Amino acid sequence: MKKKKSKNSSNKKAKELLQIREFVNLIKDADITELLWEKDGTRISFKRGAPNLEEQKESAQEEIEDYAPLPPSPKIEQKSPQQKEETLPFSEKYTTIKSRMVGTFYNSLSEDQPPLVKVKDIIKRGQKICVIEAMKIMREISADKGGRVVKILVENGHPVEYGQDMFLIDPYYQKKEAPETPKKKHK
Amino acid sequence: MKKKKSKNSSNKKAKELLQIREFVNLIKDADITELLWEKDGTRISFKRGAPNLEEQKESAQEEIEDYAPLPPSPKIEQKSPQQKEETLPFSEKYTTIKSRMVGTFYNSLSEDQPPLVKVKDIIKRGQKICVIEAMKIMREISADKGGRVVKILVENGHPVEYGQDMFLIDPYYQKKEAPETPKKKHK
Amino acid sequence: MFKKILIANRGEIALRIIRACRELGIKTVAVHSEADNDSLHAKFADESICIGPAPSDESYLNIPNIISAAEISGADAIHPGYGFLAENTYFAEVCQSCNITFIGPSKEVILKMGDKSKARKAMEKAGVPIIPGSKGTISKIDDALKLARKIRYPVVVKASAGGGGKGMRIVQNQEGLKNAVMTCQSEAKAAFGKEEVYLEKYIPKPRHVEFQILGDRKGNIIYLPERDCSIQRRHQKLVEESPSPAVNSKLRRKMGHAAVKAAKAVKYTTVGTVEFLLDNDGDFYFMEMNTRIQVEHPVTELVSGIDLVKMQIKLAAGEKLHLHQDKIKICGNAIECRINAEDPDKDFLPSAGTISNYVLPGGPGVRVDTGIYPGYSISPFYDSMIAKLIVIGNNRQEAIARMERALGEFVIDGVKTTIPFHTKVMTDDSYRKGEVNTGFIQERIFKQA
Amino acid sequence: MFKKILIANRGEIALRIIRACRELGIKTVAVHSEADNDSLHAKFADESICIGPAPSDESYLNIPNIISAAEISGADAIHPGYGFLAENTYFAEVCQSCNITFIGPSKEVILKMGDKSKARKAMEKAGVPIIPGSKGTISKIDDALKLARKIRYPVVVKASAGGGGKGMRIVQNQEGLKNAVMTCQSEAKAAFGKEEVYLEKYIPKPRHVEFQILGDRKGNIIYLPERDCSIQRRHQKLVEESPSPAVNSKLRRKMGHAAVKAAKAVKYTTVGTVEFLLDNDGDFYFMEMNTRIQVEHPVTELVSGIDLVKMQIKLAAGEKLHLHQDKIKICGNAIECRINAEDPDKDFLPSAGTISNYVLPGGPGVRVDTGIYPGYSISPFYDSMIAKLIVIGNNRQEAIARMERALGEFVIDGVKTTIPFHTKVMTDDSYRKGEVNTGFIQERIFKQA
Repeated sequence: MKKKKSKNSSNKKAKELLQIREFVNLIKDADITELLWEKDGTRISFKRGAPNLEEQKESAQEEIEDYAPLPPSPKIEQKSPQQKEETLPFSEKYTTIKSRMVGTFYNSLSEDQPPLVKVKDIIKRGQKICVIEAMKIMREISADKGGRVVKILVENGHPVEYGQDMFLIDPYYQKKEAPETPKKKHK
Repeated sequence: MKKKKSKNSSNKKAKELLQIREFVNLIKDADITELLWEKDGTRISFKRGAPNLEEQKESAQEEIEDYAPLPPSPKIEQKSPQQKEETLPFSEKYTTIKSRMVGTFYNSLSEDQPPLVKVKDIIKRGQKICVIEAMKIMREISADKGGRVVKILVENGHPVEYGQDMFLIDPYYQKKEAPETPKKKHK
Repeated sequence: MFKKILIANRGEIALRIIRACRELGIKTVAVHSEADNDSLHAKFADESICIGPAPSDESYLNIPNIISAAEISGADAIHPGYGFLAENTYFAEVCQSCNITFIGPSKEVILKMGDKSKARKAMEKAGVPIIPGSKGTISKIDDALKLARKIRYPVVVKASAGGGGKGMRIVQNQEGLKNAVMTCQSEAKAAFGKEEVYLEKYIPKPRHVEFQILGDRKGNIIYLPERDCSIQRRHQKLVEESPSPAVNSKLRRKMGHAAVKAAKAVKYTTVGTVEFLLDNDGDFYFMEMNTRIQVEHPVTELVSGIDLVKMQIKLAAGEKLHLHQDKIKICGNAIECRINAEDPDKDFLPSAGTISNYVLPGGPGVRVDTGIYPGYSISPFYDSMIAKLIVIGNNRQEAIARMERALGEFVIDGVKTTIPFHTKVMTDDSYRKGEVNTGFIQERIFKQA
Repeated sequence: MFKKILIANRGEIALRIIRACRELGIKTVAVHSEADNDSLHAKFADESICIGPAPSDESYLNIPNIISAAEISGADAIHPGYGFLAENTYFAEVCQSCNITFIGPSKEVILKMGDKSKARKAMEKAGVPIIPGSKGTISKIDDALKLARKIRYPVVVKASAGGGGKGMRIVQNQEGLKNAVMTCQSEAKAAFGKEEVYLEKYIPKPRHVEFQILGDRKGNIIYLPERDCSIQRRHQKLVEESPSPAVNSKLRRKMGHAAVKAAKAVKYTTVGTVEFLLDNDGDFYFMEMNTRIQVEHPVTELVSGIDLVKMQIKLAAGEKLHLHQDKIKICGNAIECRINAEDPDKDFLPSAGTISNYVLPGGPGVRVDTGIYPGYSISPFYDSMIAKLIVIGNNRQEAIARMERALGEFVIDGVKTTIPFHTKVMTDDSYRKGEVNTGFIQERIFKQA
C-alpha cells in the first residue's frame, strides 16, 4: 500500500471533477490556448521548449524560405527504446505551435469545409488553426503565437499527444508582413 | 558445461606442470626479475604502468627530496567497492619496483640479518632487495631497475600481491651519484 | 482477452504491468508526463503518449488526456496501477462510459471500501471482526464507562476530527476514563473546533497483517498467504514479508476465511487486499480493504508462484478463477525492501538527482522491480520509491541473509537511498527473531541512531 | 564450516560463489588479473588479490600465485568455479598438500572422470548404459559386421585419432559397412597418420540430458530434476532448461537412478553432473561426468529451490546431505540463455568493448547472473559469456513467454551480444513444441538466416 499516494488521489477526487467541468465549459469559448495560459502560467509556460521570442527579436531577420521536410511525427508507433531521445532538427529561426491536449487532429471544422490553415498562410495569435477531437468532443484550437506557417506537422485525422508539434511557424515573417495579410484583419 | 574452457584447462595441465617445474628451478638462481623479463617480455613488460625511463632521461633532473608519505598499501583489507579505482599519487619523477609474485614480503634474508635495502640506499639493477615467501619457499628478489630508494612501500612481514609497488625509486639519482655509491661497485 | 491495455501510471508498477501484458501477448500503451520522456515505462511499452506536464494533476491525474490517449491508441482496457487514479471511482465511471474496461473491481466496491465508516459497517454486518468501539460519538460518560467495560481496557479516546495521533488518549483503566474523555473533548475543541470524541479498544503494538484475495465474476474468491507489513515509518510500509512470522497455519486459515468473507460481502472481483491488525493474543481486526494491486504484491508472488498482475488482467477480462484454495501452497519465505530516494540520516528527506554508478543485485532468489537505470534522472515530482528489492529463501533465515547480501550488492550513486537503513533492519536482533510490530522502526532503528 | 574461501575464478561464477559465501557468513577472497582490476568479483569480495597479468595462464591458471594468495589471506578453502582449474587434478593435489580444501570431489574422481575411456569402463562396470560399440579398434571386417549386427544399424565408424566430425562415417546397413570401414581407415591414415578405427552405435538427433547429483562423505547421493541442454552450437551449450520436455516422471526416475549409480561407482562427493545422450526411443547413454558446478546450474536451482553453490560448499566442508530423494520436487519450468559478447550475424565473432547503455531485465520469475555493469570493459582475454538470463514460469509456455519479454528488456550497448539470437530460438515453432535435439541450431536457426 502506498498511503502517500492514495491520500493524494482521494483528496484530488473532488478537485478533479471541478477541473473537468471547468474545462468543458471553457472549451465552449473555443480558446483553449488562452485558457491554458491563464491557468498554468507560473508552472508550465509555453516558453518551455520553444525559443524565447522576446530575446530573439533583436537578432538577424533573414527569411529562410526552404525548410528540410520533417519526418511525419511517428510518436504513436512501435518504437525502439532509444528512439524517444532524438529531437527534431528545427532551425533556431522557427518555432512551433504545440498541442496542449491528447486527441485526433483535424485541419478543418468539418469534413466538407476547407482547411483552417495552409502552408504559407500568415496566422495571428488567437486565430483558429485546427480542431482536436478528444472524448468524442471536437475542440477548436487557437494559435498561441503568430507568424507564417512553414509546415503543418500533423496529417489530418492523425493522433496528437501532449506537447507534440503541430505547426512549424516563422515568427519573424509576421512582423514584416502582418499589415498586408489578407486574412482576418479585424481583431 | 563450458566446453571451450574445459578443453583449454585440460590442454593446459601438462603445460602447467612444466611451467611450475621450470619456475622452481629458476627460482634457485634467485633472479626472478630477470626471469620474468625473459619469459614474458613481449606480452607483459615492466614498462607497463611505470614511466618509460628511456624517454624521460632527457627531461629535467632536479632532485626532489621530500616525498609525501604514502598510505600503507591496504590492498588486502576489507574495502568498499569503489576503493580499488584510486591510484596512488606518484610523482612522475619517481618509479617503483613492483612485485611479480604473490606472497609475504621480508626486507632481509633472515630474521637475524639486517635489511637488504634501506631508504636513501642506492641500488643497482640485479641487486637483491627483498625476499618474498610463497608456498613455504623463500625467494630472493632482485631489483629490475636501479636508483635511489625513496621509500619502502611494504612493511616487513606484510603480504604483497602481483603488481604491487614495493620500492619507490628515484631513477635519476643513480645517473649522477652511482659512481660514488659505496655499495657493491663490482659488477 | 484484451487486445491493448493503456497503463495509467509510471515507474516500476507501469513496467510491472507492461511485463505482464508482454507475457500474455497483449499490446501496451504507456502514458507519461513531459518529465518522464526518458522513463523505462515510456520506452518499453509498444506505444507511448505524452499526456501533460510534470505535475501529476496535469498528467497522471489528468482524466481527459488519459481517456483521449486510450481512444487514439485504440486501447480496450486501462490498468491504473496503484496510487494516482487506482481508487478513483469517477475515473472508473468515465472508463465505463467510454467502453474501456477499468482493470479493478466495480466502482461501487471502490466507493464502499474507500469510505472507512461504510466499510466498517459492511464488515460488521458480514461478521468480519472489527475493532470494538462506540458506534458513533460518545456524549455521556456513563455510556463510555459501560462500553469500555464491555470491550475491556486499555481503550483509546479519539477526536472524531483528529488524525495522525492527534487528539488521542490511551486509557488503561476505569479510573482514567472520565478524565480522558473530558481532556480529549476540550483538546479537540481547541484543535479542531469540534469536541466530538469516540471510543475504541486500544491494540498495543499490533502487527499489520494483510491477505491478498482473488475473485472472479462467478463469485469464486480465494485468499493467498498473508503479508506482514508491520515495518512502517509514519504509516508508510518499508519492509514486507510473507508468510508472517506471527501467523501459524491455523491462524492463517482463520484470517484468510475472514478476508474471503469480507470480499464476498461486497461481491469483490479481480485482486484486492484485506488489511488486519493482529494483536499479541492472536486476535485480529479488519482495518481496510485496498481495491487495487499493491506495492508489496511480489512477496506473495514469490511464495505462491502466482503472477498476480497477469491474474488481475485475466480476471478483469472475465476469465474464471481456476485456482482452488486447497491447492495454494507456501514455498519458502519472501521479503521486500522498498528502496526510496531518501536520506535516512536526514529524516528521510527525498533526494532527487541523476543516477551515476549503478549495479543491481542478482543471483539466486533475488528479484528487482525498478524503473531506474544509469543516467536516469530522478524527478522531484513523484513518489520517492525508485526500486523494490525482493528475495526468497527456503526459510526466513535464508531470506534475511539473502536480503542482506543483495542490499550489499546494490549500488545506486547520485542520490541518497534507504539501502543502508534496510541493512540496519535486516541485522536487527528483534527483526531476525520476527518480533516486530508497527512501532518497530521508532523503537529499534531510530533509538540506535 | 570454512572461515574464508578463496575464489579461483572470475566473472559471473566468481560473483555467484561470493553470493553463496555471504549468505553462509563465510569471508571471501577474490583473485584477479591486472585486466580484471575493475571487475565486480574483485570489488564485491571481502578481500581481493591481484595474481598476474591479463593472460589466463599467467593469472587464473597460475597455481603458485593462487596458492600464495590463499596463504597470505589465510583462506582455508578454494572454490575453483568452472573452467580454469576446476578439473585440474594437479591443482587439487597442491591444495591438499597445503592444507587448503579444494571445493570439489577428490582428485582421484576428477582424474577418473576426466579420462573418457576410463570413465566409460567404470560406467560399464557399474551397469550404467554406455553407447554400444567396439571395445577397442576394429581390425577385421568380420568382427565389425558381427558387432554391427549385435548393436543394430545405423552405426558409426570413427577414426581413433579423429574428432569434431572428422574421419567419421555413418552406416545405415550391412551393405555399406565394409566400404565405410575401408574408406574411413584410408582417410584416417591420410589425415591423422593412423588408420585405427572403431565402431559405435549411431544415435541420430539425440538430446543432451544431464542430471545434477549431490553427494556427501557418508555415501548419500541424490539426483535433482534433469536439465535439457540440446540447444548447442559447435558443442557449446547456448540454452538450457529444466525439466526436459522429453522426459516424463518414469524416465526421470530411470535416468536419475542411473546417474546416482554412476556417482556411487566412483564414491562421488559434493556436486557433479552426469551427462547422457537420449535418443528418440527413450534409450539413454552415459556421455561424461562433470566434476564441478556448471554454467547451467541455475535452472536446477529455480525448479528445485535448492541453492547448489551453498550446498556444494557445505558438502565440501563435510556436512551430511540432509535432503531426501523423495522430497525433491519440480516447481515450474526454468530456462537459461547464455548471453555472449559475440556477433550472431558474423558467425558468433567475439565482440570486446565497453558497456554503454545497460538495462537489466527484472520483474517476476527473472534472474540475472552477470559480472558486467555500465562502463565495464569486456576484455578479449577471457570467455565471451557475459551474462546468464534465467527465468522460471509455472509451465513451459509461461517460461518461454517470460524469457522472450526479458530478452526484449535486456539492453547491452557497446558490444554485440547473442540476445537477438536467443529471441529467434524462443520464437521458433519447434523450440516452442519442445522438439529439439543437438542439431537444432544448425537445422532451424541458421537455415532461416
